[in-house]
Amino acid sequence: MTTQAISNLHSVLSSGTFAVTGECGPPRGADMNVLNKKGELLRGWVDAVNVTDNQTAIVRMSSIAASKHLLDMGLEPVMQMVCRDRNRIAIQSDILGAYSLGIRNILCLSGDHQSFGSQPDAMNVFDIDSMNLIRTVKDMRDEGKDMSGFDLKEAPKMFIGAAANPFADPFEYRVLRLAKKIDAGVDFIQTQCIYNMERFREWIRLAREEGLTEKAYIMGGVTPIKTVGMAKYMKNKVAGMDIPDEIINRVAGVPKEKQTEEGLKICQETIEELKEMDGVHGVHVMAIEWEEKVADIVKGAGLRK
Amino acid sequence: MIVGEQKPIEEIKKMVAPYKKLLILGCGTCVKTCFAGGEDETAALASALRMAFRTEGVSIEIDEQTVERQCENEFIQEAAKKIGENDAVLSLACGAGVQAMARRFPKEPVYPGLNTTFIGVQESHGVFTEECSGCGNCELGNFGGICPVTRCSKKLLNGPCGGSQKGICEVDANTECAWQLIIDRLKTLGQLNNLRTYIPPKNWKTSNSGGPRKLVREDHII
Amino acid sequence: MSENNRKLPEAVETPSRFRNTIGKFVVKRNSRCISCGLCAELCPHGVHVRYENYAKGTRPVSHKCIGHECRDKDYYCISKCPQNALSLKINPLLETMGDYRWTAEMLLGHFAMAETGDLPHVNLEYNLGNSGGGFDKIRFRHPDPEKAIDMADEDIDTSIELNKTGDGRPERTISIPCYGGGMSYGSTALPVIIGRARAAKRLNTFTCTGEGGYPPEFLPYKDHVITQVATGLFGVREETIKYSPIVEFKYAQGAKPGLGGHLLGEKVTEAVAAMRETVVGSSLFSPFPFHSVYSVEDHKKHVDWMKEINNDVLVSVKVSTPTDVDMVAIGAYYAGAHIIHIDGSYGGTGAAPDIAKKNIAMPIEYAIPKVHNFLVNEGAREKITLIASGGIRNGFDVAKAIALGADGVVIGTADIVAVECVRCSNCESGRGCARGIASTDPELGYMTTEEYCEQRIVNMYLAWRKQWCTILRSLGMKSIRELVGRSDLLVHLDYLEEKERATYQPAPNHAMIL
Amino acid sequence: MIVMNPMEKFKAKITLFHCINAFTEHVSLSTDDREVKIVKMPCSGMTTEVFMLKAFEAGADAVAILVCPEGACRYMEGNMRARKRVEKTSNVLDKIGVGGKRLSIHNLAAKNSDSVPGLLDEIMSTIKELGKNPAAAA
Amino acid sequence: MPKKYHISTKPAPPRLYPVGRYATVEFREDCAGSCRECVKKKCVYNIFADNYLHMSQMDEPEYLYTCNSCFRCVQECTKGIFSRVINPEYRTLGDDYWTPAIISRTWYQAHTGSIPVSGAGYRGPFVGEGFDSIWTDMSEIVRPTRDGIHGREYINTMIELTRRPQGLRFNKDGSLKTEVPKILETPFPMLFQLHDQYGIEDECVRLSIAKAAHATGQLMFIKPSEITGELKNLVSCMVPSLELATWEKHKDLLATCKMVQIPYGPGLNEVVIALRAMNKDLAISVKTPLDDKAPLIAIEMADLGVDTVHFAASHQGKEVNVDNPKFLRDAIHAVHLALVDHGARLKVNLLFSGGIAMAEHVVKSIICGADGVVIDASLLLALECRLCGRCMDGLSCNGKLEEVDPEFGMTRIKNLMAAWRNQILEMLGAMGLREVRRLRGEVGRSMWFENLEKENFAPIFGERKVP
Repeated sequence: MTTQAISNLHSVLSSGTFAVTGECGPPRGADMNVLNKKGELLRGWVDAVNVTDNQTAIVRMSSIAASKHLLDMGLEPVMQMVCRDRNRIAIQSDILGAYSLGIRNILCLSGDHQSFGSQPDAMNVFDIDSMNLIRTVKDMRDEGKDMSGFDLKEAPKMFIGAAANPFADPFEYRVLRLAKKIDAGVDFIQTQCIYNMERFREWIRLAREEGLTEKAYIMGGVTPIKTVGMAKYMKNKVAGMDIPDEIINRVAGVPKEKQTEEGLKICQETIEELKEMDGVHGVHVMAIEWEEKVADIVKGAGLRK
Repeated sequence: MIVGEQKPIEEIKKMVAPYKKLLILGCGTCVKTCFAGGEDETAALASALRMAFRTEGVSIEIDEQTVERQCENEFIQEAAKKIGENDAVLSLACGAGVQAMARRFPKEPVYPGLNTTFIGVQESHGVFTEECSGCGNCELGNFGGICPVTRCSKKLLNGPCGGSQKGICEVDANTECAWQLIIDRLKTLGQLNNLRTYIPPKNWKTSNSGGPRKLVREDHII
Repeated sequence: MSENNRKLPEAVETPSRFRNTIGKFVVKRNSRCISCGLCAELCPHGVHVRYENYAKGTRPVSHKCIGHECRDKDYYCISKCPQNALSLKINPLLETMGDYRWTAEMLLGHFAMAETGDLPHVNLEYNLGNSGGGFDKIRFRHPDPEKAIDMADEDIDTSIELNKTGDGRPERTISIPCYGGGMSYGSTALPVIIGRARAAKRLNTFTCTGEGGYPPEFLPYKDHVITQVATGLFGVREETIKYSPIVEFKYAQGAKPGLGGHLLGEKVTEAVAAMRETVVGSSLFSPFPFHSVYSVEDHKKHVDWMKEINNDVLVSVKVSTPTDVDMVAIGAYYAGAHIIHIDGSYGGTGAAPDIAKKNIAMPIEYAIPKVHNFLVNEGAREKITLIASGGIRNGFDVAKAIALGADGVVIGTADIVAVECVRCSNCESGRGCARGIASTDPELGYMTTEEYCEQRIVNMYLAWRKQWCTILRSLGMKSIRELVGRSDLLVHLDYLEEKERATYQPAPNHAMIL
Repeated sequence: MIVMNPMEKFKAKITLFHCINAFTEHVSLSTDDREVKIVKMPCSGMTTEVFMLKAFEAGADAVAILVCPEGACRYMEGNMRARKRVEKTSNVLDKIGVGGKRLSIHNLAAKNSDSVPGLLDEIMSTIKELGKNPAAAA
Repeated sequence: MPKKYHISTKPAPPRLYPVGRYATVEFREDCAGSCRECVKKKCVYNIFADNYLHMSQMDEPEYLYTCNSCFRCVQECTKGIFSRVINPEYRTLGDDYWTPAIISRTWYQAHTGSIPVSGAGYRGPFVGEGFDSIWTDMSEIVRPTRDGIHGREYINTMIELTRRPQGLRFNKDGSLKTEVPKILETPFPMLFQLHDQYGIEDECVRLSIAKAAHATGQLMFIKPSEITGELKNLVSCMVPSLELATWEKHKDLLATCKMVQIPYGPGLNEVVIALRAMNKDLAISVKTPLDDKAPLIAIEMADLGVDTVHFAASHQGKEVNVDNPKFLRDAIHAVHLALVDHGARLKVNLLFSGGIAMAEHVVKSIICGADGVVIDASLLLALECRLCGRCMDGLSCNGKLEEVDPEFGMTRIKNLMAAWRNQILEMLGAMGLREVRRLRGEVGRSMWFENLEKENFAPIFGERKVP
């Protein structure tokens, strides 16, 4: 872990404060106002905002541009970057460009498969995978070299993040993979939405045992449940999502108009538990297209006032 | 083997419509194995095409022949006589076969009757799976003999993405997660440690990113 | 344990040389199989095989399946399969296999015996053909249970003597009452005939060169090889007579008496031509008869000639079965033969006109008692060995032939069936046998190996021997020699009242399309 | 495009592929308005796509396959194979404008040859509906 | 040495796809595809490659039934997908008597002119009815008078059809006093006739047979009404079959013939006398159904002085119009013995027709006492008839006999006759006989089932309970 803080998120995490990040999906169009609106909703409640990179393979404003807009608003972006759409040349050049624009956090992802997105006919790239991407950013930062070994004029100093999904299979491999990502140079980890707390606890325990929680900041991911329908959809249709039946039953157990409230409550309880958990350094609130609730959640969990 | 699938008959009809005499040329190797271009398929397609044109009142003569392999000169040559007698060839071979024909018979229009789908195996009766992408740089040794380049939807070489659940790939409920297979197999083989190794970015130059590939065996050239 | 039995060889499992052995039943595994391995655990007959470290269900070994017989057993795989992935049917192929004399089940039974050296465990009717007469209608009379003896197979003597004349020439005893019929180099593939010789050596019996010369490959087994001197005299040389413990004069072959041998041109390859001192590709017809033999005196001259060349040689005279076969037999005896070998009309052949095979001379079932009784009446029976052949297909036929009056038999077709002849009768056409038995084609003629032929033939005789021992025990006999001429022990179904007939196994009787 | 008048009178040609175990022809199936050509197959599973197509090419107005009852195939799965092929070939016939309905497959109860004339009547009504085989050689 | 008689042969492959005996059954979906071990490529008889050829050329998959039954595909296929089946068409060929095997063997002989030769032993039943209960004898070692296979081309198969004088008397000067009628001979003992049930009424069929008769020197029985078109040029080989009432209408025809056939019936004597008066050298054959009166008729005809009696048995070789019809074997023997007893066997020649389906039937008929036989169905088979009987129902011919080219038909019949004659030579050679005439009535040259059983089995097993 680098000693000198690279970004605001880095300094929050390194200070030992329980960090909070939010998420902001760029618009399916060139309208900046949407971004402004979302930014305003998050401002003050989060330490950094993840800007997704054509998430679920649907064409949106580029994450670099959107990050720049948030930066201009005074928010700190975590620029997500997927391997799906760019080969290694484009990836490196985009990183350099992003850095030059003042972006300091990067989240390295493989990316959702295009078959779910708006353009399933597209050719995917996957030239390098997320592991390679992490190492590439790290090498650019720490060695000042690009992948070809060329000395960069100015090295992009990025705070490097990656995703981890404790709920995907094969489980026994999940910690191993985390270790591999950390080895590759990850500074912080944001996990997939946590609903199955039991499994998460097991995962973090294994990570602790491997000493991984000492090597990188791990932020638990949460997403508030709006309705039973949404929960069921996520359970069945969204890849890598693990929502235990108890959660669904709990939401389904209350009247329809109270379901949202119940969902938020679950979310807050999760955060409270994460706060106390050894080895968890923050929370990543993914209230996708529901940014107005982030404040409530963060407030409710007693993270920010 | 190379797996292929017959093109829809409408598409074939459009391709060959301008000709009065057509030779349908089957290929007796890979595409016969996947029941797309062997003797039987050639005969069936010839019959279907004749009827298709007849229903429209179009007269076309359709001849048929099947050679052992359309990618090998000696066998291609067997078709020379019939090709000479016809205006065009509808080749029921893989793309390589079609091009080999086109190359050997410069003046003869050659059309593909199949879609070449992949390099694979017959997993069980009527089920064919892709097993190799011909990336030119085989890494199977690291992965217990299961190819992530071909069988992982994202060609991930450093472990599964977060989308794998119960051994199924996020892309398609009928696709096994290659990484699940790799991990299971490495576990059986006692080689799980392989997975800790960081696999550097793959060299795609040997794959089709490097332009058309060519393999020259100097030791075979005199 | 008698000296002769101690020489008996071991049975060694020798599976079919073809990938798929034909069975009476077919077991199929469909795609529902999840390779759980239950069937492999259950089946006591090895129909289902699970290979260590192999992840897919394998094709069932159908020929080992005993069929619906195990329906009520707790190992009935069909009903036990959790996936319902197995099905079982009678093999429809059987309908197209075999003929009236060698039914499909008889062929399969012999294949099984040749594979295992034991009697088939599948319920096959391999002792009776569908011919509707002769051996197929003859049964051993129900034995008197009082007479049955308890004796191990090893202690029962199945050997016979070939020199009963007491003329000072060697006594030659063979451990089983059978030796191999002539199959010539030219008609039959080399590995097959050498395999037969090797089997003869291990079984302590003989095989015969047939009329095709004496290939040097026979030399290591020369003490077990009979040299045939036939009308064409193909490949007969002084040294081959000298090698031989027995010389067989072939006057006629049961399948084509009066016609002489046929070897069609396609089969006369360079090697065959060299052996027979003739021209490649030209058809060889042996003359009929010996043009130097027109009387018993001429015949005696022949016999003496052989005896002169080789002082230790025994002489066998092979004749077919005309009306006067009894006269011929006694003539042979007076000319000094040790063995009179009568070859019935339904015997095997590499090539013969259909008209001859079917019509000329009488079936061996008639000829044996005819000759036996005649020799008895002439007082010569004890001095000559009577060998029968031509249509003797299985262990029971052998026993019946002996009970009718023969000392022993000569076997040809069954040996060939042991090495997986299916009697498609295309031996003579084109390149010869498609199964590599009756062919000298450079490719087809080497489809078998000597080792394979040797062991399959050995296995078959070992299985037959078990049958003989069972029969002898039930009759209270310790030696097969006691059975000779005991036709009182036999019944013929057509000569029994209906009620009594019903107590015997009925003769197979189904229409066939040939 | 050859325009067929469905009402036009013609003698229908039907080709009947049948498994030899499923059916034996006792009475002549041909009548005044139909000519039935019978092709004996060793097992219905030997009726490949080519045979069916060739029959149409040779001018059949309808092709029917008579197979043994489910589970009664001597070769275990021949009738199922035949059914699958009929499905596929029927598709092809639709695509080439001949009409997949002209091809049919029937499981005959154990050697119940008596039901065949009835089947043929049904097939005849299909032919009447669809008219002459447009792909028949002129 | 006399000139050798020889029937020239020439391969005449069938016009129609032959009715094969076996087919393989396999489902191609189960195939491993283009397997290196593919048994279809390895087939010794190459039937599968030929099948593909036919697949693109034929409407009907008849070629499926072309297997030679070696079972190698069944046993060697990598996936074991092959099985085998008997061609149902083959199964339904002919009937119990004219078995599929007889029909296909006849086709083979008409195609190649060769005698059927096969490997492995005899495949049939131990014994059968009629001719199948006779084994012929052969000469064995110590019998000096035989020719064997060599020199058998000098065996004479000629038979006479004319009556013989009962003895010869000479004038004092040594010249022959007895009047010897002109001798009519045929080169082999199978005369031709048209089948009275099978076979379409087509000139090409009659012409094929007539041409074959002409080319081989054989005689053919034919109705005058059937001598049409080109057949008119071939009357020298024809024996007109006339009716007693109307024979005189065909006097012109008789002028060119060597033999005439008339039916047995009232008024026969007068017709015979009239015919003799017209032409003393004209051989007369009297045709009558084979029934239980046959021995009496034979004696009557011998005494009447006709040359030949032609008994017509049923298509299956049995007596006709009798309750328990005897088979040819016994019927012929009965007629023969009656004549012998009557001392008249040498006066008259006996021909039998119906049920003569194989060469061995000719030999066995002669052993039983016939001089020769008349064949009909075998001639149709040579022309690719299937004996399906459709022609009797007025349906189209499965063997397309109406399309036979007479030249081709002649070749096929000649081939068949050559093959049959060669088989007769095989048997005569094996018996050590130089002349087929020597075989007539020689039951001592044969072994009959009943006798063999009595002689060899009765002493062992007692009395036979099953007839």
